[in-house]
Amino acid sequence: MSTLMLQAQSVSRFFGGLKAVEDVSVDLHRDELHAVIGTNGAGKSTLINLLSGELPLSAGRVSLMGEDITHWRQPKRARAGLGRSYQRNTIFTPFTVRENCRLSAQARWPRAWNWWQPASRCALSNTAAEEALQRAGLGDVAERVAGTLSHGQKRQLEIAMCLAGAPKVLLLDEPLAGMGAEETERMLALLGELKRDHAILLVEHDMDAVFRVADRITVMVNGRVIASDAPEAIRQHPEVRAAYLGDSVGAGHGH
Amino acid sequence: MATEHTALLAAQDLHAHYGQSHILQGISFSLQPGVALGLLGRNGMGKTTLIRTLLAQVRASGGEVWVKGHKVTQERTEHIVRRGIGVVPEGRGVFPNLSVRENLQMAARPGTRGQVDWTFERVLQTFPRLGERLGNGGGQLSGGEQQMLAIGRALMTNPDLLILDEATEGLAPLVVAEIWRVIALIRASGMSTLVVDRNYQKVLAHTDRCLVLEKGRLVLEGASDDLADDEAALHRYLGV
Amino acid sequence: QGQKLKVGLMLPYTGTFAALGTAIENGFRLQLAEQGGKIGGREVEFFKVDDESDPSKATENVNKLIKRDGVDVIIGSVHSGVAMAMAKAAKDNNVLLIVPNAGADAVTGPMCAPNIFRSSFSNWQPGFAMGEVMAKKGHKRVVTITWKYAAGDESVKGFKEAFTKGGGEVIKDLTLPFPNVEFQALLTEIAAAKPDAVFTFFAGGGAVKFVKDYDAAGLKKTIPLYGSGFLTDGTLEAQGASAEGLFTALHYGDSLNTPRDNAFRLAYAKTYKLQPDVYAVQGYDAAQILGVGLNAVKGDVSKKAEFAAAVQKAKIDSPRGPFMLSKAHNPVQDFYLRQVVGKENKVVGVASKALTDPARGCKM
Amino acid sequence: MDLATFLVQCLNAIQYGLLLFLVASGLTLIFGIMGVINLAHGSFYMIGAYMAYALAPGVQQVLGGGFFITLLVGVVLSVLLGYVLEWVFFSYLYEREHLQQVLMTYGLILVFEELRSIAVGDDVHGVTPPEWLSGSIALGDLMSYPVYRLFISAVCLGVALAMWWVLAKTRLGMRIRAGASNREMVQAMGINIRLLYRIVFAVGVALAALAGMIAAPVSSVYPGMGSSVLIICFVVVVIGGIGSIKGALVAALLVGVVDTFGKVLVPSVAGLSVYLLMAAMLLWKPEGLFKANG
Amino acid sequence: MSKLPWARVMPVLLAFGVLAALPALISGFYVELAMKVMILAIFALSLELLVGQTGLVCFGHAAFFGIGAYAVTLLSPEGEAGSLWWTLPAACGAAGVYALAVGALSLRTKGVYFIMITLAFAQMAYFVVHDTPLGGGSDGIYLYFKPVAAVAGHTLLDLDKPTQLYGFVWACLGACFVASAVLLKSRFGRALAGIKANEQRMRAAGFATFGYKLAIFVVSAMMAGLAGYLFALKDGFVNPEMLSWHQSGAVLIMIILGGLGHLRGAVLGAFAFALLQELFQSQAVFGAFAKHWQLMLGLTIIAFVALMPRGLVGLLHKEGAK
Ligand SMILES: Nc1ncnc2c1ncn2[C@@H]1O[C@H](COP(=O)(O)OP(=O)(O)OP(=O)(O)O)[C@@H](O)[C@H]1O
Ligand SMILES: Nc1ncnc2c1ncn2[C@@H]1O[C@H](COP(=O)(O)OP(=O)(O)OP(=O)(O)O)[C@@H](O)[C@H]1O
Ligand SMILES: [Mg+2]
Ligand SMILES: [Mg+2]
Repeated sequence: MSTLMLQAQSVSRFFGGLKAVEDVSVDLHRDELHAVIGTNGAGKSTLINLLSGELPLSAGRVSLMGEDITHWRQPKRARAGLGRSYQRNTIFTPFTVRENCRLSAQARWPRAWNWWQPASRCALSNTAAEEALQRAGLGDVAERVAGTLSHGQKRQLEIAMCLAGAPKVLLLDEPLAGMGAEETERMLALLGELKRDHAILLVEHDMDAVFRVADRITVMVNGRVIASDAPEAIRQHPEVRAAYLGDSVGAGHGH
Repeated sequence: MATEHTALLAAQDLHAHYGQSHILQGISFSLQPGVALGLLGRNGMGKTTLIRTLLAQVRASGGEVWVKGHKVTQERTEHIVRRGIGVVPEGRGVFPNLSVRENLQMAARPGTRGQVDWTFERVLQTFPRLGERLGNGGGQLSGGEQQMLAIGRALMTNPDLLILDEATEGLAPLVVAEIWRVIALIRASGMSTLVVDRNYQKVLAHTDRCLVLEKGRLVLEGASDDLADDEAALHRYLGV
Repeated sequence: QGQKLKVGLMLPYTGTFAALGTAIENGFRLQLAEQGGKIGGREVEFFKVDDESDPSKATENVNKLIKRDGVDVIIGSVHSGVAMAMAKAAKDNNVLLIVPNAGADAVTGPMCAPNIFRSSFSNWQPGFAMGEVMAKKGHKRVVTITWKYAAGDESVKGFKEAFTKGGGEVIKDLTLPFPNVEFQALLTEIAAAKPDAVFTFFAGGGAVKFVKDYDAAGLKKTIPLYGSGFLTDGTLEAQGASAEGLFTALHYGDSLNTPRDNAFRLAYAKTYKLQPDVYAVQGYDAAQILGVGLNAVKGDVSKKAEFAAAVQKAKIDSPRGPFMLSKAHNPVQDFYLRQVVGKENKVVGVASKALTDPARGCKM
Repeated sequence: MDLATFLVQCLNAIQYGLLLFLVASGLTLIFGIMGVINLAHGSFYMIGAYMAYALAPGVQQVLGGGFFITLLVGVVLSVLLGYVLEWVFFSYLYEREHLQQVLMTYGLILVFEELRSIAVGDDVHGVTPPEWLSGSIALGDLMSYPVYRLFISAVCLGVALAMWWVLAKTRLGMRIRAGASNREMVQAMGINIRLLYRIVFAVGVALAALAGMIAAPVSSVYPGMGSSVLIICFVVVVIGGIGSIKGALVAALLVGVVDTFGKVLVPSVAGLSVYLLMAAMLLWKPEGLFKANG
Repeated sequence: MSKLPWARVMPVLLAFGVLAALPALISGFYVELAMKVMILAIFALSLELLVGQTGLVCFGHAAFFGIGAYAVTLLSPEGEAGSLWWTLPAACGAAGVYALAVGALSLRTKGVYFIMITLAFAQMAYFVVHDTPLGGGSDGIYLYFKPVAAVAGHTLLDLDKPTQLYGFVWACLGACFVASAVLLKSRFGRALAGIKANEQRMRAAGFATFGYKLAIFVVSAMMAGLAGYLFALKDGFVNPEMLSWHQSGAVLIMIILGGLGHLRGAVLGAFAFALLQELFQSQAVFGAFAKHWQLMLGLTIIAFVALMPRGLVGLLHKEGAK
């Protein structure tokens, strides 16, 4: 039985009159990759913002490993093991790739406020950074300044930074967007690997990829969940096909 | 070269640098009117850079660019674009502080031949989702909505050539299908397109010819249909 | 004494007070020229520093003159805050200082020293003189209005002292933050309070605007306006008809019509192609004070005590009329009542005769 | 305070607020759209005021004179000045860090102030308003109100309306605002952003100079007048929300009210009142009253 | 420290060495000038920590400078010298406490709004000392006796003595510089750099950025308070103008001129700005034209901007440009 890591119960978020997320519940278990798919503007990114604490909830409750974290601020949630990536890059463009990861790792380790010891001598964050770089396949460009990477490489870095913080729960917002075929393969392999000891929420529009790795899929349309089930059931779900998948993802169209 | 005079867009031995790094290393190609051209390559091979150099957003460090028989190497972006090019850039470039309506209206312009095929209404017809959010700021749109807006905005300039750099990134499958449909439509209407997309199959299916970039060089050029069958080349250059 | 006398001029040459700085220097140089270019038998060499009217740079600026250039005497400045810093430095370094304008009471009050002199006035003085005049005119209920800063406060304090002694009452003290020039709200307050008269202290651009606004609001016709003399000095051209008829008190005016003043004005106009003003007179007299003192010590500036004694005994033959220095080294002088006629501050009488600053806090 | 006084004070507040708006509008335009923190804005105001004074005799001689002709000449000159300044000093600074522009505008302040001193001296001057505007209207038995001040208010309202219309309603305005967020993208839409920016800058300068010229008859003309108006303009712009014309108008009126009643009701801390207002507003709305949207 | 980049450290050490030797080499006035510039350098350094390193552009830094200066003036006893041991912490503390309040409120805002709200709070401090009797009013107040540092009745340091004051200022500058350099290399310092580059990401990575920003804001204010303290000692006179926005602007100009993002830039900028002004105002060099020093300074600044996009530090290491 996999452990329940993150649980969102009936969370909602309104922007003025717009109900971006309405009464959505999701459970994230370790060793389970939970994909959230849905139309553009369905509220997937907003959901991630709510879970990660970037936006306050309008209603509902979020708990992490049984603890109620609804009123925790984002940094505290992050330190407790909630890592996220962004749909739009949020890398530190002036720093090197390695420094990007090192900094992401730093907050989690003790004495983050230390002001006299050189940061470069913080062994813990150095190893964490190195590992994240290797996993994301950025070993070759570790010394490049992040701002000079190509779009796809920046996307990889975005993931690497998320990993560097050694999170227990990963909230990934379209990690495959902008990646080439080769990198997509690598990322899927990585996800499969990470799944074993992480709870992962994956927001993604690449259906081939989603159906390959997801254990469970939740479908959102206009802020609401219209279906949440195993991949095969979702693939056949008439409402989902009508609202989101269309005919493009034929049943069983794999690779 | 004769092609330069008849071509809609052509490059001659184009080079570009970012600081010390030599990104484009001598690229030559031409795009004839009515042709749909695909541009393929792994991440970081210089596709975006090539587009940006053609549009003078990156200064070419060597070589020439021609648009409709005019040498535009020394011209500024806005002048090149006004010769009939519409751009959907990587990262969308939606104006966050303008409403959806304004994003579209600010771009409106008749084409170089005076044609006004794409109007505000037609764009909304093509992307009904935008119609529902006309009053919203561009910055408040979801990623997919922004992508539609960027395409719609480029169409509002009634270009002869539409450049799409990763236009389907982050879009729902239905919308992606819709966009490929629109691209097909555009292609059918005789407008030229230059398409960059990570989904090489779609690119190959929706273009007449394709260029493959590797480390800033053109390594392959040919009819899309041929390339689609050339598994060895695809594996070699795209890793599939 | 073959060496040249080093005179440091620390005046504002840029900013709001730039015109005043120039007038003071002109006056000083004119008097110097009249003495044949020599003071106390010594040739003069000038060192100039622009004080920018910035007190936070004042100590350093005055040290340029004292420590870098090693001047024998300093003339300056216009801004009171700057003058305060200068007084401190002069006292610490025992250098002669003659203040040709700044009216801060403290300079010849708590800060007074044997080597510090003033050729102008203390803020208290013109206010006090005007208080006497207005009380005598029979005004009973008066409103005062000024900027909320030291010069304004001190001037109004002087005014109140004399005015209440003369039986009047100040019903309202209006202030606005320095250098705010949006007077309209306070003019409305004045109109609503309906006093017998208004006493004011403003200078420079603020004075111009105040006088014009006061007139434009229609108050000039109903509530007479009186001011410390700076209200209408150097500003008449800009104030135009709005200033016509205003009464102010100052130690100088335009048509004194004494032979001494006429000679001065003629010489000044000839030299600089300009009409002199009170600032020029103050600069001129600073040179006279220096001359009197230095002649007495034969040009030896180190004899501070003799210098001071001689100056205190002397009667300075100023264009404004002869004056002496008080024990605290502030002029004991007549304050004229002046009325604006055309482009002139016409002297119409004496507001207060031989007025002495009380020099509160001076232990000398 | 009785009702009549109160009403007159309100009138004062509005009138002051409108004048502030006129000065601040150019700043918010340059600031919000081009991202240039223009410290020299006060100098343009000062230049305007000095033009109203110094141009008058020349205009009188050549064109037969008149306040409005002078105004027109002044506006034309300041547009030219702005155009050239943008061209020579700012056009190549956009890619740089914003603070570099601050340094540049600081240098310009020093230069303008000194050039002014060399050209027209350091004296205080007055400017006479045109004959037909120099009367005044009685406000009860309290006091009278100069017609010219009402004229200023009308001009300010007119400018506010015109600017709002251009920015919010015309395609030119949309393009200008688009440039504020993404310069390169505007270029890629085929729009000559350099020219657009140059015009925006020139208009911003002209607005400041116009404010100076219009205000000259009531404020008089004196050295340092620019720097005293600068900070209060920034206050207005920031309270209103950077780049927002509507915001600038509302904020200017607010500042007018707070300043006016601050002076009357709590004179001892009147200097603080406007800044208290700004601090309070920003704590309440950290991005100003209106986000830049015209 | 494992390995210092000697090529960069040497010039700094050399400069400090020259400054230490200065009193023996040149006349009194120039020593005093050097002292003033060193104080300004401390002031600039404190602002650099905020602006250049954390990306928080503070336009009210003069308030902290002024508070430090007023604190020592008001706290010193009337008729005798105060003690360095408590006046100095008190002055820095006063600046720090005000910064804590200002920071807690203003750090919620961003960008230009932050610039302006810091200005607002600085203006409030300005008007408090300018308009109320508390601070002696617009003409300023004097500090008659400068503090001494004594241990068990034995005077270690008498700041009334110019050479001792000079030495003390020198030591303060050195200490501030080294402390800042160490701080920036540390984890805390890197976190600040991260906040400058992308605050959103820092929060997502688990940094409570508000706390970091507030901490550096207070530290910076205390350093500015130290500069103000020293300035008051140098002149023995404080004035509201020390808190005015002109002062805040001037120090901002210094660090931009020097080159943002480098501690050396702040020091260089302070020296360049003060010395250029000195030069242009000097009659000995420019004669009557010195009257137009503003024009020359303005044109020089414009030329600097045009020719040196990275400030004065850009000149120093052009070769190693990255
Ligand atoms: N800050 C905001 N203010 C107002 N509306 C917002 C804001 N953020 C998001 N929205 C709206 O909320 C809805 C949900 O947006 P969200 O970004 O969560 O969509 P999404 O599911 O991630 O879409 P996509 O797949 O295109 O990224 C959208 O309609 C969007 O316009
Ligand atoms: N601003 C920049 N400065 C320096 N190098 C850059 C910059 N932008 C891109 N590069 C480099 O130029 C190369 C080509 O980048 P480009 O963005 O053109 O690739 P691409 O083919 O579009 O890749 P992707 O599919 O990831 O978008 C990459 O190696 C990238 O690291
Ligand atoms: Mg999204
Ligand atoms: Mg690309």
